[in-house]
Amino acid sequence: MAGYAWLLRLLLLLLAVGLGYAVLSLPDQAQGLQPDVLGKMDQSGVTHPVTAVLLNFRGYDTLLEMAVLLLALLGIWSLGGLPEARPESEPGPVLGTLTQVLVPVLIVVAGYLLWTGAHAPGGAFQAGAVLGAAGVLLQLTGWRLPRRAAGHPLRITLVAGVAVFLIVAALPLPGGRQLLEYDPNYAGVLILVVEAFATVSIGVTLAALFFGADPTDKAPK
Amino acid sequence: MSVPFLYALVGIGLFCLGFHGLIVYDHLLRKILAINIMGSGVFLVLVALAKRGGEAAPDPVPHAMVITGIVVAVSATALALGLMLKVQAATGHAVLPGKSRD
Amino acid sequence: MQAILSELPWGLFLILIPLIGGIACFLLPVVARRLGLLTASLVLSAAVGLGWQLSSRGVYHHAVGGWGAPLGIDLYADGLSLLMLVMTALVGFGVSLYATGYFKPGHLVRFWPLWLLLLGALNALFLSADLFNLYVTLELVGLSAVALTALQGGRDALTGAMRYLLATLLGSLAYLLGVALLYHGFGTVDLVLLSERVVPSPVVWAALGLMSAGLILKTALFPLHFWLPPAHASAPAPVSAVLSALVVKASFYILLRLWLAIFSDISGDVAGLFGLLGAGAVLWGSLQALRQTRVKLLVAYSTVAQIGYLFLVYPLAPGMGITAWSAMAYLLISHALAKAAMFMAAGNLMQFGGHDRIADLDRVVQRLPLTAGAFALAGVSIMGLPPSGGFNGKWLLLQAALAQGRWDLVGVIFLGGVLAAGYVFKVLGNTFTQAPRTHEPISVPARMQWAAVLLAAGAILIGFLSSPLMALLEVGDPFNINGKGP
Amino acid sequence: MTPGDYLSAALLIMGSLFFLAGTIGLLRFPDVYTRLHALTKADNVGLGLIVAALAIQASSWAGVVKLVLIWLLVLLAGSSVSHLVSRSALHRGVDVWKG
Amino acid sequence: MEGMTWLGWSFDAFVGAGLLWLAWRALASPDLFKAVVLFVAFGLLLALAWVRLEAPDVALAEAAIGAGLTGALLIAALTRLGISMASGRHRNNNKEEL
Amino acid sequence: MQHLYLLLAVFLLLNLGAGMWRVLRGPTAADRMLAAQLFGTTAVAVLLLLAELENSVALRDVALVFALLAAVTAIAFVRRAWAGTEDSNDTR
Amino acid sequence: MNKARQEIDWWTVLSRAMLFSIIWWALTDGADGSWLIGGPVVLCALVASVALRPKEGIVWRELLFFVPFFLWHSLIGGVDVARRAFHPRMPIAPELVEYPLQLPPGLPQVTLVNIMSLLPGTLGVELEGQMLKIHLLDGRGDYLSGLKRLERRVGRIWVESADDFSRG
Repeated sequence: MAGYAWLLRLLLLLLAVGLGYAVLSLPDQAQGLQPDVLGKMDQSGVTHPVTAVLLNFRGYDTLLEMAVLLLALLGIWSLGGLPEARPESEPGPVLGTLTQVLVPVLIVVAGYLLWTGAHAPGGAFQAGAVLGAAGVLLQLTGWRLPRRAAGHPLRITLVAGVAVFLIVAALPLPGGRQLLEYDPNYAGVLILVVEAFATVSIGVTLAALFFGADPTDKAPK
Repeated sequence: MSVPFLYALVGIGLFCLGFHGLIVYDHLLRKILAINIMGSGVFLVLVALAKRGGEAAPDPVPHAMVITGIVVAVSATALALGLMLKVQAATGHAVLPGKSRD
Repeated sequence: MQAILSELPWGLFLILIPLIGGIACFLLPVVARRLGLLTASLVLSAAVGLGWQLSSRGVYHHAVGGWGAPLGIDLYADGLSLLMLVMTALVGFGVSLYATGYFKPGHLVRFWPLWLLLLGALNALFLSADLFNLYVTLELVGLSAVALTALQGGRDALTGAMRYLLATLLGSLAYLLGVALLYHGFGTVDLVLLSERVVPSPVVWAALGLMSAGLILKTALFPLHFWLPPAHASAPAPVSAVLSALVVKASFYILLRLWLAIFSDISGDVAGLFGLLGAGAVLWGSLQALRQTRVKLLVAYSTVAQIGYLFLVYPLAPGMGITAWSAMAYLLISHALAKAAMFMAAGNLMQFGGHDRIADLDRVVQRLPLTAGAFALAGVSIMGLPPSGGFNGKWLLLQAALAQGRWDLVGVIFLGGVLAAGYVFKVLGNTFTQAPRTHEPISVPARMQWAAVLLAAGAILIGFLSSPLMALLEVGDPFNINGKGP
Repeated sequence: MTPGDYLSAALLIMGSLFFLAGTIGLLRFPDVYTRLHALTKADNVGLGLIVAALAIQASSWAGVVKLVLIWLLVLLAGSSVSHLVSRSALHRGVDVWKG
Repeated sequence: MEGMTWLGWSFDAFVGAGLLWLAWRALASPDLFKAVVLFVAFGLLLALAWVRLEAPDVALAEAAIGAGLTGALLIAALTRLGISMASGRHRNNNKEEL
Repeated sequence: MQHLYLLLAVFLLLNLGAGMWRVLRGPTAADRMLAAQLFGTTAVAVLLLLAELENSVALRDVALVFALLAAVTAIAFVRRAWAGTEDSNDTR
Repeated sequence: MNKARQEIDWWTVLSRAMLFSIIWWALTDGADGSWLIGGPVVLCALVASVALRPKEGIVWRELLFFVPFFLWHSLIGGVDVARRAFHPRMPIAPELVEYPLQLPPGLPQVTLVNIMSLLPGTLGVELEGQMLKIHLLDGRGDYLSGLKRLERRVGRIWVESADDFSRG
């Protein structure tokens, strides 16, 4: 067994050396798409390059990526309930207060990241992650989604991001234009709408991933 | 060698370390960590090499790709953790059955 | 009317319809069944529409966002993509039909969104010409396939799904690292542009190794097939059908595209390696299939073997061009249809008898004739007997091998056929006899039987359609027959 | 360097020393409770001094408020977490180290 | 400027070495909880690496995911596995079972 | 001033490295968690220094997100992993 | 039934709206046009905040007085713990003591516990009813008078306890 481990390590070392050599053989100057991106920035509707790539130039990737996130949730829900953690004790007043203070601030910061994404680092995913953390915090404090919100309202919120993105993406099609081809005059607004819905959906999805099971599941095994 | 290449090499190192961990360790949680570390390595290569060439602002395309990749990684991790719990519930162990590679 | 129809972006419909259908099924579980079947039929018609468009107007090209290749993402469909898309739509329709009978309502509700997203992801994958976009679709395919595998729970399915998940993630990461290296080496992830820019260099070598290894792992080529039998054999039957028929083909397709666009000029030696592994897969998979005592495991190992044939094409292609590639096309589509039919038949047997032990198949021929017939028809194609798509594929492959004097490969193809006959008859033989342990049959819905029969019949029918199939395959010249040449 | 810069520099160095103190305490102190003392107090003062130093350099009032907000959030998180951790340590029967 | 380059280099070297070390320890340490904590630390250090590589977007994403979600997700999963997080002296409790 | 920012960032980074010793040693899970907490606070400080160095608003935002979420992992630990009293083995 | 609605205290709402607006302003550096998004965001935060805690009363003047007190003592706290950490013989004598609280439950007590953890030598460990368990870094000194003074100052900040702890 020891010989086998030794061999494996040797092979991986060789792999590392080979890959390292390949990386070092690259020229010192980057040959990326930066000039193309900067050249088209004025038509993108935003002024921050990464956001322009994520939601305009390569928006199709982002659309599919949101489908991946939704899919992970569907996958976990289809597992039919995870083993419950041990019953939770009282959160105590200190944690309760911490949550009461942090959650609103998290919401404001998520909104800020969404807003700033148009011209500076930030954007829907970062904002959604912050929002998701608020959801996790609430769950850790013992809060649960009310029953009347756990069915359709939750499901609609979960898919809203993908659905709105799909609608916005398909809008140019009847006019004979391409998928996701925004009119440069409205690109900024459309991107903001897509991002706003995406933020909420991503946040709720991440929080639901943490929760684990479909809250409408009657009897988790 | 410049700073971007340093980080790119670290990325390669992480990729190989994670690969090693994925093969060698049996516990599923460790395998999931290993996959995540491998992923971080790949992301590091993508982002680091975008900064080649010194002073100019780096290429934004790999940054966007990595953000997409991080979302995919989180989704996969969450699904894997859920599946791991179900495996443990079904078999009593959070390891894959069969020929154990020690 | 005709003008409008040929203007429609059928390729986009293939992606958008299942995505929308999946979301709708998630929101409206009450009507999910109807929505699901509707979506599957719409996808089938869109695939037909795209085929028609391709045959009349040549390759399909759609620059998403209107940006065009290096900056934006291009969708692209030629004859090869069309082949995969039609195959997906056909199997997808059969599986949708089958699933309505197979799953209990509780599972069916969860099945639809996952399955339709998988269908959309497969279509998106076959339409993409962008390496990073292919990564995203690959993950979408992988995660939904894993979730579907674990859908019904149970010890074997869960551990199989877990192993599958780890393997598929590992494969994707290796692929992504290759994409990273290619991007930084040549400044684009567009397949067409890359094929123009790539020059032999250490970066290309590393990318070739990483991407090939990752995709081979995902395609379950011997000896990296370890995850396939447990996952495919323990998944619900319609899911097994999709996994074997379509999902492993997705990563194979990417590998093929990469090969055709970039790597074939870079290295011919790797083709020999692929051929060697393919031969190993044919022999090893067939032998393992023969040894199995359960129908689904047998069928799963048969997949390992049949994947091997696809890789035998690589070493033959440089000399033989279109003959070898046509063989691959036939093998791809006929295996998809036949294997889906086989898994469906196995699912019927399991539902009928409550088990899938080969030795205890109890007079199934008399009691479940349609299912036994479907298995037999599918078996004909898998064995490569005439007249069937499988026969055409293996015949062309044999011609290519003979013409180049590759007697080793000729032997492998023959031996593989004989072994396949062995494992197919192992199952069929037991369907005639009375088992020592008889059992009370549980009724199997007619549509589950008919779905299997339809797909199996399709695998046979492909054998008669050689000239239209060939004509479609040559749209856009995916194999560079007229272009760069061998 | 302006007088403000000198003040900033002094504050920064002091702040970093508090971070060092926190780490030393974390390493040297004998049990969870005492380590919590070291970590929360020293690091929060350290961060406070660094924030103060940077606030001197800040170009706008909004920037100052943002820095203070960051500090307050860390304070809140640090003190709440130290309470929660020590509380659950007590519940789990972790004894208090005595001399 | 010479000093700046040198300092920047050492910062990057520490971050790189730290990443490799944390990854190694996270995978190799026998205690699963320790592995998770090291992995969380790995995520935080990675955020610093993104900052140094002038990728603040990625750093933001990593900070939000790494600090907020992954840690919580891993710890919750660890608890649901039923692994007791006892003291280091009771190694048998928290070693992975086989 | 620029030198000082970077110098102190390196110093804090080394400080972190020393703190990792506590993660390795434990002995209780809470001790390991504390070190993660230290990581959070120190990273905020390092990010603020780097933000000043590069005069970048974005890095301050990263620090802000760190500060906001520093508690989440620790709370998950307290509420999930270390809740309850059933295990009284850990005396230190 | 309408309990939550009845309890909404408009002063609380207004002061929190102000607070969140200030945070938004600080984050965006007062950029033009940011309020188009800032408005709805602040509103969302306000709704969440009121839903989580409908009301509290702060005596702002006392809070203002409290700030320098807190800053000074937390600095002392840092210096104290740093001194003990660096000291070769590490002069600590930890002790767990119980302290009967005068403060009413809720925010006043929580504030006390939180602030105590940042001040010299004390760490609030457990809050049960009117009894607070405190961990002392050094039980040899006079911690009681300091605690009492802190409790008084915290009490004055909150409306519900302000009268009991007023100056004099």
